[in-house]
Amino acid sequence: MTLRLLALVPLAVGINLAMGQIVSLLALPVYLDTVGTVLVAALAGPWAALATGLVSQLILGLFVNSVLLAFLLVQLLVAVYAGVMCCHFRVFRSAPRAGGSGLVLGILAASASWPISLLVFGGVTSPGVTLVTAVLGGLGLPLRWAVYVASLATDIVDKTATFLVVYAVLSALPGRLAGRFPAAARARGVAG
Amino acid sequence: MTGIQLHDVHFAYGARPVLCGVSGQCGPGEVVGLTGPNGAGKTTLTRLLMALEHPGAGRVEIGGRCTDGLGPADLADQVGYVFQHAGRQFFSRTVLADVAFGLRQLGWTAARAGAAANAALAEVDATRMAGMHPHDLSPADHKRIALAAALAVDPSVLILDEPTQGMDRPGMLRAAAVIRRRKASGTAVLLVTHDMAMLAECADRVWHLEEGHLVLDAPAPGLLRDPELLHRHGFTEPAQVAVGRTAVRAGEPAPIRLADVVSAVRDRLRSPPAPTAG
Amino acid sequence: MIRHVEGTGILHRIHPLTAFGLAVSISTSVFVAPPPLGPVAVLAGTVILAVVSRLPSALGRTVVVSVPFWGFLLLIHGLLRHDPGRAVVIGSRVSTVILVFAAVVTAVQPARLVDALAALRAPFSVGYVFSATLLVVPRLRDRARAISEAQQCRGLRVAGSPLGRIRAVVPLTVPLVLSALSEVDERAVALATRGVGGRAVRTVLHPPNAGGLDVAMGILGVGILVGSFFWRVG
Amino acid sequence: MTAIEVAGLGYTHPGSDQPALADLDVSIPAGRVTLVTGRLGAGCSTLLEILAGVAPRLTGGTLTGTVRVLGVDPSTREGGRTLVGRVVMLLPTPSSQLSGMTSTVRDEVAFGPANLGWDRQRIARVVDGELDRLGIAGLADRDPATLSGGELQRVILAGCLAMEPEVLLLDEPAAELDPPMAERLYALLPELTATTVVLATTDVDRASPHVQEVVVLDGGGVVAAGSPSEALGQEAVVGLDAGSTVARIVYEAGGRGRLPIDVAGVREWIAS
Repeated sequence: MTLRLLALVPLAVGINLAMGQIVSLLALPVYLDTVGTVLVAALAGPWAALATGLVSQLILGLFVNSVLLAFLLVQLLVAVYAGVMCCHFRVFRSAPRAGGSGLVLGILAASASWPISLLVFGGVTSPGVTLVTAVLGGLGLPLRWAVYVASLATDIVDKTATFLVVYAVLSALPGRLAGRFPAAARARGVAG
Repeated sequence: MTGIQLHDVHFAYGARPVLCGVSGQCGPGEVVGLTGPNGAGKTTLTRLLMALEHPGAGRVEIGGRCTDGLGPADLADQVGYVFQHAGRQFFSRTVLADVAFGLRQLGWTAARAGAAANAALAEVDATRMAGMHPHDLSPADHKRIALAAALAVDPSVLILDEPTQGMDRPGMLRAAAVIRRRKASGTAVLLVTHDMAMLAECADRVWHLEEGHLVLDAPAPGLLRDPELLHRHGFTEPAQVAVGRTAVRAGEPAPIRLADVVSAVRDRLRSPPAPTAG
Repeated sequence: MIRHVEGTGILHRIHPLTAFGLAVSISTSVFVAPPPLGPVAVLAGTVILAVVSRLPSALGRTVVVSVPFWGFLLLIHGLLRHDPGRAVVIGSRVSTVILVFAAVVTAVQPARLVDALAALRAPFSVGYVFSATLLVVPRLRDRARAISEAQQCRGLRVAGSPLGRIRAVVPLTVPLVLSALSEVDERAVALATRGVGGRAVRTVLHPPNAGGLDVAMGILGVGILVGSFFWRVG
Repeated sequence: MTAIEVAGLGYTHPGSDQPALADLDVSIPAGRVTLVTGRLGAGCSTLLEILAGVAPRLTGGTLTGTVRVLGVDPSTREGGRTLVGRVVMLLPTPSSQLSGMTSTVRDEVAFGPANLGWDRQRIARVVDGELDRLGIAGLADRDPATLSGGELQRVILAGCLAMEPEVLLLDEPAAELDPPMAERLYALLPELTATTVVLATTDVDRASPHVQEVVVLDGGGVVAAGSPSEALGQEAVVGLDAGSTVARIVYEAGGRGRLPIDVAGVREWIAS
């Protein structure tokens, strides 16, 4: 690991964890807690993104709420997906492309977290999602489908928003920083 | 009465008192320098003025309004605030767009906001930066751009937290000239600074805070000319005042502003005074 | 975030890695032990461990996090699916994991954990990323707050219509991310200049040592795991 | 004896098309305190980053010309490794230099020496020495994350000095300090007689009484070098509006030639 990657990973994790501050101030129904991971995928590639996802989830799990440790695999999935999409598909070339990739990731992430929420936590995750689950369950939907629908809805919105925020950051990247992260230009499809 | 008025303001973070009965006023066309050691309560006082905090007791009035029940966005059309870490507020791709952002938030049209932003950038001599990315600039230029953003609203009150930190002397003099012009057109300015040379350039009065108490509210020139008073409050005399003193006759008040010191020295070089006895 | 609290209890005195090993073993046992009695018993045991180790803040934290969780469990499984027993099983498992990790993280000072890892010849990057992150997270949270204040002073409104709030995302997030990224080089330079990346093997300043208490806690950890396994199969 | 020798140095930052330094020649004597100054953007910080070996190896950019620090080229991987711990740099922002890996000030100061692999007795000895020298022995058991900016900057400086570097590079070290604290930091520098100290700052009025040599940069090259009164008193330097306020006042008042840089100098100047 180079010193710059060593310095980048803690800051990216910090971004992941500080996003909660902003969305709760704005009372928006998203987490945006993978912005740092996706951003690192665009700036420094899949391996750095994987390290960011791993450290994020471990820190969250140890210092915030250890049930989040169960969702480690989902964070790693986000990192791998974002890394591959940035390296090979230039997903940050335009806003619709970024949003679309986020939407697909939302479906994947919801499908990956579904069995964990259901089997380990009996369908109870974050309060908002659980409320939707309870309402759907009350309407007669079987629990497993209620959990899936609720997490699908939130994950699609969240991951689409995440990719759009990263798109906004990359297109606002000043020349001084862009020159220091050559991979960013590739992810935006403007060079290389 | 507009400007800034503090009536026996108390504030505490939890059980720790930060401001203990601070009173004072800074009227239109007046520049007050706020000084004090780190932790004396300077930043807290500016946060109260911007309605980011509200006093535990007493009243804070700014631009003719009491801050009770108001939030920072409510004051944005009357009060311009430059934060100490000014570089952290920028997010646009150009300096011009970032300066115009605040104006657009106040509901100005794009054309009006653009014109005001351009005028404000010209006022701080930063027109050449209008098309640049704010994050490609130095911290000193961030201060300059943030000052332009605060001026663009044409506020009746300006609050500047360390506006010259990281600047070299030409930058400091440029900022001081902007503040003097705004003062002349009736703006009340609160200038939080450690920079004695900056106070010499543009402050009318100095408020000195120590451990939450306003221990000094004095005219700035008098303070700057009094080495003993400066020393008692932990200040060092700016070099220009010392030079000014050598240039004038004994008993005459020493010039304070750099330009006045220069002319005093020039006069002295032209017509050396007769040697004084003793 | 859970913060380390000074103390002299059992978990404070043992080797940091013994403490984490115990947490992993208890967390595994609560899923291995046969429901419904097994998880409840493990939870009860963990509460006793936290009380004996004098970690009231970890207990408090667990209660705060667990109460809404149990509420929803009882709503979904008790009221909607008429199976309150399942709610108790899932709730006990989750509360055990929350409590045991909260207890260990409260008792083990991060710097001690880093030293313990370094003494085992873990790469420098592991300890650094872990501790640098702990330092950076609260700072970036403070900065997010400072940025939101700065933008509000420029007239940005953070409450009101959904559209307005969505628009506010960019002026709040982009400065945060850009300021974090512009710190990358600074932090890398600071590391290089303080001797990271040289040829030497880093000296561990306070290598933690393991004693009799660690042996006892190790036996306890293995015992719980083995015991719950045989309870399940037998 | 020279510690640092730079010839024909050019450097361009990554993502920029303007060179920050162009055809710069300078030599810095060993064991003395040298002030590198100029207007903002003159390239003083960039020069320090190159001397420390972090530019371009770590931060990118392109470098031309030759650089020798303690006889070694810091821009090569091998040279950089040789200079680890021998050349140390203090940055303007204390918070981004904090390691985070320690829970006490004492251990934070020991961070650098520990990275050099010194034994624990030697580390304890130098750490105690530096805590005393910087007057922060009273903070030794505090958690560094709870310190103020000024306290923290002294802790980081102690950490740099504890590595017993041969070259100490200081980039605007007082940027976040209040004036009395800045004064104390500069006043400490002449005491570091075993070390070559290079201080880059625009805060010339406060720093210049404590330095022995001055190099003035402009437009990426050297405009003047010599003792403080020689270099800072040159008309060409004062005309740039870089350097001493006192000299600038006399210059604007019509003074020409060699200008005084302090108040005592002005008295003599007026008297003559």
